Amino acid sequence: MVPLNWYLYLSSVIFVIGVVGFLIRRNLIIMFMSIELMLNAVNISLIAFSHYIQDLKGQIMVFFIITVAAAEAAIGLAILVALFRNKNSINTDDIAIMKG
Amino acid sequence: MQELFLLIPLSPLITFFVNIIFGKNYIKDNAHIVAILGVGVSFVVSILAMIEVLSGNVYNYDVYSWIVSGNFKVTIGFLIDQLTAIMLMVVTSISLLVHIYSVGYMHGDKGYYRFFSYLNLFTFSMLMLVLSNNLLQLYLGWEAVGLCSYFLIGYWYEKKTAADAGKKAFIVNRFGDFGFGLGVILIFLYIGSIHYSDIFANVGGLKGHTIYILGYNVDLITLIALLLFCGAVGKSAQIPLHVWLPDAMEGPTPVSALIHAATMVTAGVFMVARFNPLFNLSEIAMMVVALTGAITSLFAATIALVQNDIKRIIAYSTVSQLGYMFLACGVGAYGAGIFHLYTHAYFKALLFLGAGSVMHAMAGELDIQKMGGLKKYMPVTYWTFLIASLSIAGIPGLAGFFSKDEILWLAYNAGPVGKVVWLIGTVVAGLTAFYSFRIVFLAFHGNFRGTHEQEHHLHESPPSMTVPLIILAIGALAAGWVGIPSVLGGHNQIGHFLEPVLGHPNVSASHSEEIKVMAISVAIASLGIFISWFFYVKKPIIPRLLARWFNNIYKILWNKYYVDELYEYIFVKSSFLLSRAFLIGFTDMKVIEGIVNGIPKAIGRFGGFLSKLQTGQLQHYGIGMALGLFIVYTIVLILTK
Amino acid sequence: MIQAKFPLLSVLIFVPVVGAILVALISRQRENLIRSATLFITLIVFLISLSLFTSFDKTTRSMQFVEVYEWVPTFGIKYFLGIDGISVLFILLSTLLSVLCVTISWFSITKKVKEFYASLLLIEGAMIGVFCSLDLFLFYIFWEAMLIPMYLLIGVWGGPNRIYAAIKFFLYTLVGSLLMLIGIIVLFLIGGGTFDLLKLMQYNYPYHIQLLLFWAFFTAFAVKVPMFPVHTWLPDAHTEAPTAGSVILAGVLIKMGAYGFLRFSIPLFPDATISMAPVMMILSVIAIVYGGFICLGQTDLKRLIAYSSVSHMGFVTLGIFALNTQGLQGGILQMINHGIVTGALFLCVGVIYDRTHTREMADYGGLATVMPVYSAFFMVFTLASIGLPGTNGFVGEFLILVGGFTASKPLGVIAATGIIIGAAYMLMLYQKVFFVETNEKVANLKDMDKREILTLLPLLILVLWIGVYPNAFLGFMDESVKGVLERIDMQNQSVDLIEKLLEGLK
Amino acid sequence: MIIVPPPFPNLTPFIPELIVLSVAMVLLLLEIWVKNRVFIAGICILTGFAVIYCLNMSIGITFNGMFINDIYSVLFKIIFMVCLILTVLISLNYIDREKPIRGEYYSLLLFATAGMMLMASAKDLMVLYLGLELMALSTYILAGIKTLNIKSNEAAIKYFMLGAFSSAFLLFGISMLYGLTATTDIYLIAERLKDTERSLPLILSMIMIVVAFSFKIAAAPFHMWSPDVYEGAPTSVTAFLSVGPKAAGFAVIGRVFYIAFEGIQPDWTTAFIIISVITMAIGNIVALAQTNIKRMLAYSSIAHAGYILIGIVTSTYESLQAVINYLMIYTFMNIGAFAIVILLDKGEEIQDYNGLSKHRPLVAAIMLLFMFSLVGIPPTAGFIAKFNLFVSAIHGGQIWLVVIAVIFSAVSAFYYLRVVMNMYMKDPLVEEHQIHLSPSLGFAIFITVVMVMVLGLFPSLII
Amino acid sequence: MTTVEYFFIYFAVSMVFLSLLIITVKNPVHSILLMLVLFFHIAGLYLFLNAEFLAAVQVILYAGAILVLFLFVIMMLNLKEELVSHRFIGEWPVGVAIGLSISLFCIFAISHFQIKYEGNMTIEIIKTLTNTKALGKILYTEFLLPFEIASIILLIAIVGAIVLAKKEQS
Repeated sequence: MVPLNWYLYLSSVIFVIGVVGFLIRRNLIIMFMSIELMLNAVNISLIAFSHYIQDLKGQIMVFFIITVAAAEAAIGLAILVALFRNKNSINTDDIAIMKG
Repeated sequence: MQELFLLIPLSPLITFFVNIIFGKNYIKDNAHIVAILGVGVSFVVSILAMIEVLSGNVYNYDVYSWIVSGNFKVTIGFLIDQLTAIMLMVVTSISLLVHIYSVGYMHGDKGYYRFFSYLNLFTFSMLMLVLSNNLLQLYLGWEAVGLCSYFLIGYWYEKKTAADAGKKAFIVNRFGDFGFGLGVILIFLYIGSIHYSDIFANVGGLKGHTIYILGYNVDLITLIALLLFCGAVGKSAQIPLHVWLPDAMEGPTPVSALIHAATMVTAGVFMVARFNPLFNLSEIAMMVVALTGAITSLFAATIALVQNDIKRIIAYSTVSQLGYMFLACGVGAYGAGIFHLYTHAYFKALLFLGAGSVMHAMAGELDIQKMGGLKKYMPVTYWTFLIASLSIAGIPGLAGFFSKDEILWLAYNAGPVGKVVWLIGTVVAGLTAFYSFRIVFLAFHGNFRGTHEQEHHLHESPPSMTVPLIILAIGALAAGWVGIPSVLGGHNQIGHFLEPVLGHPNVSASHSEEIKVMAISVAIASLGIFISWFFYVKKPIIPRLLARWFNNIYKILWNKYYVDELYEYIFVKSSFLLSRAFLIGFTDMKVIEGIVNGIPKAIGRFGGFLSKLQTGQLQHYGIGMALGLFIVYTIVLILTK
Repeated sequence: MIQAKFPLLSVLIFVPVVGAILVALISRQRENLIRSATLFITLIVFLISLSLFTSFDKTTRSMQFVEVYEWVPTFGIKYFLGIDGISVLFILLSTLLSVLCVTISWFSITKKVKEFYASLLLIEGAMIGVFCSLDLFLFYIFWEAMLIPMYLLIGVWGGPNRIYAAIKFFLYTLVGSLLMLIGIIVLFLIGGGTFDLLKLMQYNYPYHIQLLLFWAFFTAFAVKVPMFPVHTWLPDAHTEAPTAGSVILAGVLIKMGAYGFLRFSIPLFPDATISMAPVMMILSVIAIVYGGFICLGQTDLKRLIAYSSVSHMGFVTLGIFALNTQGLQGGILQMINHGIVTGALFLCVGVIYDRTHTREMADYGGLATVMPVYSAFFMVFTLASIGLPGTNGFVGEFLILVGGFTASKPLGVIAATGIIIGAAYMLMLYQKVFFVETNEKVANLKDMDKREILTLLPLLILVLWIGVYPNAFLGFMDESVKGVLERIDMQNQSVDLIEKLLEGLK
Repeated sequence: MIIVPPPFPNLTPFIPELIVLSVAMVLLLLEIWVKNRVFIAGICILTGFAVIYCLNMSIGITFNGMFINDIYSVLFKIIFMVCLILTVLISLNYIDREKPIRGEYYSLLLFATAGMMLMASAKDLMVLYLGLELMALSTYILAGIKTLNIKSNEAAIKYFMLGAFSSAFLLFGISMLYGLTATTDIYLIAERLKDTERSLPLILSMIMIVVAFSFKIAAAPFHMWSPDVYEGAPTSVTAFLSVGPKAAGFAVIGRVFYIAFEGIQPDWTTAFIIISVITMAIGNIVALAQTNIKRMLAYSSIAHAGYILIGIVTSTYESLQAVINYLMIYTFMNIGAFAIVILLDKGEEIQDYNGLSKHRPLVAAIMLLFMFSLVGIPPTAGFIAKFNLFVSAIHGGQIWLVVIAVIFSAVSAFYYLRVVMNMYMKDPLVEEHQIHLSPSLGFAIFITVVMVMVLGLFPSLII
Repeated sequence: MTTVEYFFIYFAVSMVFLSLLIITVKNPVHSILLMLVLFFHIAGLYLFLNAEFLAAVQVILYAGAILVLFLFVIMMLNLKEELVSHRFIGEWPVGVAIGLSISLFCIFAISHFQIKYEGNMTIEIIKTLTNTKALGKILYTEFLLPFEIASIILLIAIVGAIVLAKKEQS
């Protein structure tokens, strides 16, 4: 039997990779995907918990997270499209008119 | 009677208000009528007061309570006793004469009404001073006369020197008042009252009492006495606060006569005499008073030797004579001091008014070197001036002689300190005779040395001026006759008269010695007059030679021992330097303002810096968040165990 | 406590406030109506306040004209007004100076007239409120509420550097009063959940708490007074403010600090007050001498008078922290005096500033010839400022010196030097402006007109009245001061405070 | 196996949300036919009042204990409704002016409000998360609703990206918490955590949740999105954002931390103390450097979050009450200030306000009132808010935090006063300040002014 | 080590590797494709954890819908520029460092993780009920409210997408 902690380690490593991806990539889509990575990492840990503590709430949670992720994707990408129309770029360097 | 005495100070006060409010537009050139009326009333009532006192009635009553704060109770009240009565006479009579004199002297001045109202105000203040039955009212009069002096010295305020002189007088006096005020407070603290009667009744209980000040035990009575004496030093222009009086001559001459010779400057002497029960209890204080007086009189007399400004010479002479009075008080001869005050008032006022008369004729010229031979142009002035000079020189029979000899004789009797001050006093008597006659000879004898225009202009003064001169001359002649000592067959009425207030000085030596002392001083005075005659009439070259030979001494004397310059550096310049360079420039602007403005500025800069961190780059925001997480987590782990 | 039959104090507070609203409703073009309306309102308030003067019961130390209503029951906050002998005079002073501020600004304020007079009225209401409040919360509300109109007054109608001055004034006082707010809250919490001053005064708080609270209140009051070294807002604010602003600032506003010490610090924290009194006195004495010396080096008229306030307020705090009858009474009286005299001096400066628009002393000279009446008025106020006997300044100053000297001899001596310096700088000022040869720039100035004379005359009368018969005013505070002293129980203390402090340091 | 049909849940406690959600959906449809914006706005406002009316009647727990409508949530919902009503009032003309803003605007506002209400009422972390996302997604759209405006796009993308980023943290925290307690019910978590000793995973999960919520309330250093978003979003949305989501964030903070994390109170207090101090410092200090008034107000709202956090940190019943009061008052004064920004034709830069008092004295006076209220000067409501908060905080022993808050509120005076200074003490840069006064905007300003004054003078109305 | 563990290690290693690739490769299209692979791995992992339904959802919804959407958007956008510009921000080491330290925290914290409470849904029950049914039962009863909210969220997603992405004719 795989210990629970293994899953958790895996989850947190992927989570942190997501974080790092968000922090270092300039491309908005990749950043967005990094966020998806983080969400998936959380999903892994939730399902693992759900399994090990013998409770289905974790899985339900994952279900909702996936739903929300879908909604987020729709909206996020829509914003991205709108932005791209005006800016012709999806690089974060280019979307820094507001600062200070 | 008590209500009537209220008129003494009030009538000049009322006329002051009348003149100052209505003078400019309504009364104008008739201001003197109102003013003289005011002073005249007080003079008359003062005579009544004198009569009352002579008949043995002494008044001490409160008019209304002025300040009541806890146990600190001050009233406005009158104490009319022998001392006050004499002072009243001196003040009101001289004031009246000066008022009359001013009618002629100030004629045509644009501030005519203002001048008279100031004089009234002064008279009021001086009367409040002498009438007071408590220290704070004395202080009120004290400051008020200072104020009037300030106004009158700076009367011609467009002249910078006049304005400066007024300011100087006021501020220098404040130095004295500083001590005086502290003395008053100390008296209140330890006696619990500042009424004369309470003070004199309880002051004995303070004997041997010391207070602890910054590590020293100081005898309380001595301290109080010296603090009070501080005030006297300021007001009566003694060393080291004498510097204002010569400058005060910037004021109109009648003012010099009234305020800076006869009345105000003698307030210090009056006060010391008034507090004789206190001073008597402290030997040190007495010694200080005597020595200060003696040294001042010598110091001022030496300066007077070489000055050329007629009013300045008389001013230094005043300083010197005031020193004499303090000398008297310091040796316990308060009666003699007051006697001298009284005679001095007449002959010194006369000298000033005479000088004023000369100035009037000379169109404001003050330098005696540029006068000469005025005798024939203005005989009344000459003769009265001569009488005054003889009187101040101490020629027997005249007023000055009696009072001065009383002082010298009593000093002679007063132990070792007394001997020293007697010696100084005698020397000063000679010097006094010399410089007084220096004026007489240079101004009135010989040939006229001024310009032709001046010569053309020379004339005797109008009656309004000469009449007061004559009256004062009578005073200078005869005022001393109330104090003829027993050795000369008199009864010294004034001394006995004042005894209830001022006490009786100890006299141990014999009559023959008194004659000896008297002879010495007369001889020295005569010698002074002779030398003066020799120098300025007989061989006018000698003074110039002397000035050349003893150039250094001459310079020091001519520059008044450089005291003014010294003070200028120590007090004035350094204060301004401290103020501008250090306090304003450094402490306030750099340190405090630096902090006050610096903190917001630093915060603002920091804000600018932080705002730069907000780059607009999405990742940086993310990094911020991650970093925040990191920091918060770390701190939580560290802080909460 | 004597309940009011008629809510006189509320009327005094709210008539100006309502008046401000009414004035704000008047059409902008009708400037003269605005002015007259304001004058009318301030006069009404002044007349109403005179009834305080006549119906005040001097024989009791308890609060009079008391009005109590529940306000915020959750926090035990009450609308609690009342005055005693300490506050009554300040109310009169405030109402009087308000009237004068209106008249002196009649022609000199030409822009945003409506706002100006509305602000002035708001300030008046708040000032009166500060002096009547017996509920700490209410007090704080008024205390702070005044900042807004005052900030505008300086910043909108002030001199060239007005914005800097306004912000400095605002921030300085805000920092101080916010710390006081904390103090008030702490007091509320340890004092049994009430802001009622009279109730809070009945407790004895632990010493260390007293000490902390004392300093918390101190920051607010010291800034307002202003004590050394937090005084630097004052020269800027006074200098840049319009005449009315300077008058209010100097006349009333800075009194609030000292009033606060009297009303709050001393009765609430008696032990802390006693132990901190030497420090306070030292600061006061520094202020006296420091302020005085700085005045010597000034070239700007208003700045000089402003710094002289620092010096004079040093006397006030010295008197207060001498903690004896003479000191306290002198301190209170001196506050009134300073309000009158410095207010008058600023009014006077306003008179010529309106004509010449310069504050530099060097631009004047010889005004005594050009404007004799004016110079006479100015002279009297100058004399009062330097504490000449017969004027009000003397009585206050002398009592303070008596009190200060009683509490500490060395400090009393140093404080007394203030009278020398005071004479020096005021006479310097007077000489530069009024004496010497007439400066061509001012040769054609007109003397004061009737409006200006009428503005200054009441103050002149007060100067002399208090100088000659101060008992009329001292009588008001007698009982209340006794009350304060009983609270700290220092009536008979004769220990030299400085010696005590030095001992403590050893 | 027989499937037992579940009992129909009691909908009474859910009525307010139901109203909002259904109106929102109806509006989506109505939008197509009804072109009259006033009508739609009117419906929104009516909805707000209807909700307020229903709130007290609908107290209770429902949906298997996932949803709770208690006094706490009622108070927050009132704030949300006030926020909604005022936002609608100030939006009415503004969104026509700032073409093109699409008609879905109002439904989105309602959806966001519903999300906030769900957050306040969530008894289960799942509901909480979904409510939060409901709110967040709606506000992302709102921020970017000016699709042709680059700033609006940028605001939306920044808000969205960072919002998603932060909710990932929230999920991480929730998952940890779930692992530790095997439940998502907040009250059950509390019970179970009481028996659990403090462990590192618990702290980690707590910190993650702290981060996510701090993001929502724009507390430093998780605040960096807010100035940009506030500046870029349409002003009416900014007004909404600066109040609603913030209040909702505080609502969940209160619920989650006071209840669920009661056992490790020292830990999260420490975390929030740090965040509070940093927030007050950064909010106030950086605001000094701003030239755009929306940005400045953004920083000001950051700073206010810092003050409010003091109430959270104190963690007493009365401090929580103070937080709610603060938010209530803050709603009025902040939306009021934004209303003025909207009112002016050119009102985004601080220097646009120069000399406003000359041309528009009343507008200037009102702005002055809001500015002083934001500083916390009596007799405005802002003072009462601060006062109440400070009292509770000092009572709870957080005196040093209060001292810091006080010092920073003195700093804050500087930038608020700068607006006043520009309005009153500087000369106008423009010939005439144009304003766009509409009845609804005027009404909104009127309400806010009255409330700021009345609550300042009669605080017993709310405390 | 059991087979399950070997499988886990395979999954774990490849998932980490894939994730790293996703955030480092230059071409976004490659990233998405890699992500697709990753999602399949995740779905596989779910099967180990008795989450068959979610494994299916993962594949259908995530891989099938969301990623396609991503791909679709990328195709719409201008890719050429992306391929020539830098892929990392200048401060990437900072990001990496912070990421590393957070991961250290997480791993350290997780090493202390212990399960204390257990639910009643044992694997046996789920197995008898089948995962989908068990989930569905809870979802429609106990989790009715979240379920409804989720539906609204999806509605908003639709609205939002329309509002934002629709071309405006100005």
